[in-house]
Amino acid sequence: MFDPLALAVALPLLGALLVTMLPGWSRALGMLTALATTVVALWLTVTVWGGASLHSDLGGWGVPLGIALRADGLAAALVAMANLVALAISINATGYFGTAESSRKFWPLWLLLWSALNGLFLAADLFNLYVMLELLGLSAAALGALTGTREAAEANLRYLLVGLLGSMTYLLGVALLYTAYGTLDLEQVAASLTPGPVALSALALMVGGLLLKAALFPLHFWLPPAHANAPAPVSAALSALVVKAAIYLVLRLWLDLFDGIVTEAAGMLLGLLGAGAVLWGSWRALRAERLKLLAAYSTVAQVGYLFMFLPLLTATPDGPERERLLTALVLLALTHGFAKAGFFLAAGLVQKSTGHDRIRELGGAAQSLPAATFTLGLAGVALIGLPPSGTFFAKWVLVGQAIALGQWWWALVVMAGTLLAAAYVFRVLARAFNREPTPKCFLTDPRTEIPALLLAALSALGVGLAAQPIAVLLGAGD
Amino acid sequence: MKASRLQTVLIPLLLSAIGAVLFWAFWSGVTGHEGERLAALALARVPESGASNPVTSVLLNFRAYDTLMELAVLLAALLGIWSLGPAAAPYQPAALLLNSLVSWVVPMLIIAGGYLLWIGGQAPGGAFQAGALLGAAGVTLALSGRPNAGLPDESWLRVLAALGTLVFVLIGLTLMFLGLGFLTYPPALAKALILTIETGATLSIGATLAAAFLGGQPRATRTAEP
Amino acid sequence: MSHEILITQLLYGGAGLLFFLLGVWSFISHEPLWRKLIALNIMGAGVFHVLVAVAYRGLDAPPDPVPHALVLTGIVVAVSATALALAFGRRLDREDSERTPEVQGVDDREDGTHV
Amino acid sequence: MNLDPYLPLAIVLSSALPGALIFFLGEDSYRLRTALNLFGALLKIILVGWMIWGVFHGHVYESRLTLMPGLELVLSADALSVLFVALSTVLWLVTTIYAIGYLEHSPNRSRFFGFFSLCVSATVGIALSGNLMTFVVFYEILTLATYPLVAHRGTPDADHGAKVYLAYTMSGGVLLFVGAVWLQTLVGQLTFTQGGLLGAAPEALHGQFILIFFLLLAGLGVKAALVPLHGWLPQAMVAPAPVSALLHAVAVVKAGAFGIVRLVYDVYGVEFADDLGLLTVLGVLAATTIIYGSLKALSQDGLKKRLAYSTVSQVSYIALGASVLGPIATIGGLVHLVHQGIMKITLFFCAGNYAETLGVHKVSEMNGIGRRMPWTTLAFTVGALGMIGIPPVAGFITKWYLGLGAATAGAYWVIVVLLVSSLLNAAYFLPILYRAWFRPPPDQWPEEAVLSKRLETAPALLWPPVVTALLAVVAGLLAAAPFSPLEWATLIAEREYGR
Amino acid sequence: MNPLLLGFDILLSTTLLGLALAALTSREPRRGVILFIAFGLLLALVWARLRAPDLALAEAAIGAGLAGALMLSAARRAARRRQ
Repeated sequence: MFDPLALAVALPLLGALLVTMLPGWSRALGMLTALATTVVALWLTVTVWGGASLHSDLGGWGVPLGIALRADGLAAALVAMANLVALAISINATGYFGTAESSRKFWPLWLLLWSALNGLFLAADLFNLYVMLELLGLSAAALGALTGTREAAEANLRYLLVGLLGSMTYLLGVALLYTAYGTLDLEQVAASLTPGPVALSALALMVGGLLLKAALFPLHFWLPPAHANAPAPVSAALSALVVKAAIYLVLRLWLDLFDGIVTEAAGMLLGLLGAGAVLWGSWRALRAERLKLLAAYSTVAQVGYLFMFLPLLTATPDGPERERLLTALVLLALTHGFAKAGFFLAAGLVQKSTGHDRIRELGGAAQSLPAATFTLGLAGVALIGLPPSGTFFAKWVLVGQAIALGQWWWALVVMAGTLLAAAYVFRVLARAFNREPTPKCFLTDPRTEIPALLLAALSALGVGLAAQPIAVLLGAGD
Repeated sequence: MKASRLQTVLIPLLLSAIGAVLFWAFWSGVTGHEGERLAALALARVPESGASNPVTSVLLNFRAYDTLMELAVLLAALLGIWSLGPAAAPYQPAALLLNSLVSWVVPMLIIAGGYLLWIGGQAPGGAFQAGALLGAAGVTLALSGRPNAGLPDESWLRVLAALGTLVFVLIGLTLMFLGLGFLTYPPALAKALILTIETGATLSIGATLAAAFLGGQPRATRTAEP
Repeated sequence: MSHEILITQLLYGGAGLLFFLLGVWSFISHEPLWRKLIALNIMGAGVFHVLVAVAYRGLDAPPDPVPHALVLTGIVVAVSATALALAFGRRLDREDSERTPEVQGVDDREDGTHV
Repeated sequence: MNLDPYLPLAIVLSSALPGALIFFLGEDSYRLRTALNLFGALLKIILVGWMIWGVFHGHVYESRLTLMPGLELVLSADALSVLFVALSTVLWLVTTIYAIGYLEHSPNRSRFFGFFSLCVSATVGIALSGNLMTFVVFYEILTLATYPLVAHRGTPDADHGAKVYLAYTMSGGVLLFVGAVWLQTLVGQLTFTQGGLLGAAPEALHGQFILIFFLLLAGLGVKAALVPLHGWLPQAMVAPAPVSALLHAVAVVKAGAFGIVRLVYDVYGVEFADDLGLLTVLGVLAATTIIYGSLKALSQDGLKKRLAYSTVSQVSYIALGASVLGPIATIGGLVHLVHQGIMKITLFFCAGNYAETLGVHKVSEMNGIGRRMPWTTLAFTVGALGMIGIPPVAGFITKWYLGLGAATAGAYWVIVVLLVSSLLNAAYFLPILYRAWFRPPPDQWPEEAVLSKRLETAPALLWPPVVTALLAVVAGLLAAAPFSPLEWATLIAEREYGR
Repeated sequence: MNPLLLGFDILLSTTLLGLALAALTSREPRRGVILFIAFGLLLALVWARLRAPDLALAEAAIGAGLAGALMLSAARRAARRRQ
């Protein structure tokens, strides 16, 4: 009767339509949609956690003629994270977009983006994924430009174009697969895929196109300006969710579709690019002069860690080690999602109250906004990878498996990345400790601060310690 | 300079190599595939779909979900365009001769659009083509100097742009609540539902394309539109 | 599969691949927005062309409707993206003309004067 | 219902949760903040008392959280952890009272006390860690919780000191992390085991074990301020006095030293470590640190700096004890964990009192200070004499056992180190005592404040050093009594050597 | 295989390719866009030949027509700015 898979996509879409038609009610309708969607998403996750991986044939035709939606553990984990983060961003946005005008622009696009995210995580059809990618890309670029500055428009135009290049490339891969295998369903293609020129080309095209969207070094050039110039709630969504969606898709293709096609050399290539991303992104974050630019480069770096798992996953045979590695990967992705969203929301608060986000001049701001500073600190813990954040345990597994496989160089990258991350996070936090007048109270604007704080707290204290249930969830889909 | 010269040589070389691999892959994909792909399956089930044009069957029934999301993409583009600023100033009113031409062309386009929508169930045509013609009618009006391309003012335009998708998603959800599944049409109603959805979609597509052509948020109308 | 179909598929599919590659080349090598957009659209046309070629099953047999539906969807998505990108371009042009007085008059607001 | 599995967790949370609440308090809620602080500290003492009683009666306390196969967070109580937990719990109560007196009128109090509580929670977590991963987790949390305390003043100096502190500890943390992970890939699990968990490892791995030992030692040595990793400690002196007290006596430095003890006894096993030749290296490092720290202390005029270098030197007695094979030296090292804590905290409290009451920061300003502040100076004298090793103060016990252990093991060079260091201790402490008691006081103190009408300084500042000085004497006098630090150290040593 | 048809196919493809190249290499905006529209229209023709009349209609109306009209107005701005 109720199909949580379809609802997770259809509800935000419905909300977007209503908000488009009734712009005067956008805030109320938007929040209502946000709440309902999150409830559905969590319900979906809990169902999968209970051991049932979900499947739904839209239109009732069944694959390969119709389109299916599917939720295994991996999808459910990301759906849960994405929807919680999106809910927090929504609450924050009710405060951030104060005026009616920008609020009207924000809500319909934001709900469309949300719909695309859920659709992407749950999709089981290769072409449907293309449509979702485009919906995601278009709405994200439009949202990113809402600041109205020239920099934002320029950066997001570039983001849009790069995204289009990526999705076109992806689509050619899909066309090749359809040519050779006559179906668009992910599982069906996976079942019949054999090594050969088609598989190879499709792998290169699809993963290559997605890497552009995932901003893997050196294809990250578009990300920092786009994420740094967007309004803070949008930056949070872009860094925490939109990039994650592309990475999720790479992972999905890597593990499910091209399992057996991918070689260790291919994994090594992506791992090395990931390592490059960690070092370069962290270095640029350290040199960044603005808080949001720092956060954006930090995203480049964190994306790198996720890709460093690929060579290890490819080299590890099925078994408990591989499952552990996968759990760690998801743990890292979730932690980063929460942390980066919290970080950007807090950065937005700082920017709003001081009128700028230049790190050098943050001294007073950090002191007068204790909640925002605290949020930056907690999220920073997760970004550095200090315990008990999920990042710490994920890195533990990553380094452990790297050493066990004799690929010790990844450990060196993790070490360097951790130290650089500590340097760039504490460069900001150090500004908090000066002799400014003491704040009288912890919260100054609860509606915008509490969501950010909760996200950051979840990243630093929650996700890591919940590794066990997450592992159960991931195992549930198999 | 040196780098760019290197690029002008390297990029085509690289792309040629990629092209060779792609062609090889395409070759082996085409020759290696013995079956029918989805053609036979899809064609066999067209009669159950509520439309006799196979493409319409796929678009609005088998893969209706894709089409729904595609309408969402169109809407996202329009909203994005609106968020980037106001529409361009209207074109100068056209000369008298041209104007009378416009008053012929526009109704023709609208009628043709209606025909394509109607015929789409059986023959080539359908919501997108029909919507495109409506959009073209709007573009013609815009080019002849109508400030809002014959579109209603913003609040109604919003309704119009979202309407098709709204009808689509509401039908999908209703069917789900009825226990049939999201976008699962009962065979008896399929034809009517598809036509309803297509009608809404045509209007929305036409309005959206015309509004997109204006390139920004509609300005307050100065004169009443015909 | 008949010879004729195979050759047609390969011919047109190959042409599609070429469009795609030319589009990529042009996208990478040229800076102006309109050139990038033409490049993207030709890339897209290339992919669609491949799909249409694959759907072809001879002059006597009905073609595969599924790729056709995909292409139709793709066309609409492509035009949406193009329209959005052009709106971005217009926005940037407007900022430029507001900033540098000597190019004032190329503001899109005066588009109509030429018609 | 059996509450035993929750006790270690409860001990950690008894300060962490009040600490987390304190962050959200307004600056002006003085009473509530003080109440939370004291409530946490007293609750922790009660819980620890309960645990000591239980451990003595053979109860096993273990809180366990499985994250993934092979990744488990374990808090458990063995004799060694109880020793450290008891020390930090008692000293935390005293320090909290002192800090309330010291800081309640300066800005950002909620932030300070929040991190203060987290700091001791992390320390207790380190003490109770049942495996190396848990240890690393709390070790890193400790880094994180102490950074804001060092930076608290917000002056450029504090900023710089905190940065140096962070650079050292983060680098050390990363090495520790990699060492621990590497070790886990070799042996599978990292549970602290009496007698060591590597004993049965194949010969082929010995090379890697040696490398890992140095990685881990580097990570631990940073906090334990082993030369040449001690550079942060004198810089961190910019922190407020209660923080210095905490860093030097209870938390950071002690955590490093405790980690070295864990590493030698419960990870490698003291005999296995000796087989690999690691004890000698550790001993040489410790001895170098002892002499170097004392020499540097000689030339410092700043009182806190002198105390800081004294810490560098004194903490390495613990490592020195661990590096000499044989139970008696072990006892000496372990008991110094407690003794150094009590004595050094006394000294820092006194230094804080001088600064806060009279504005005296330098040794050269301390002429006649004993007449102005007799109780504080008496406490200081007890601490200083203890450091030198004069009976009946606790420091004597340490040096006695260390010397005896070295003689038993035939490591006579250790005795030479002890003698030289004691002479140096005397050389940098006795002049202070002489000035304080026998030189005439100046006409005017640098910055005198009237903090109390009847007492020489505010009561919350005066009682803590007096109490800890008393403890130092009692620990020395009643060393043979049951439950004394010495008895407990003996118990641990017996278990480690399997007797 | 009908050689006449094959010849026709080759001719169509070559023309398409030529148009695509011309559109992509054109430096002058308006010329480039008009070439692109021509490309789109011819593409529609080819798709009609490949028995895809729906797509031919859509490509002519949307791909060539509307996208062309959109780009034409952008090209006009670009052209004017270059003067």
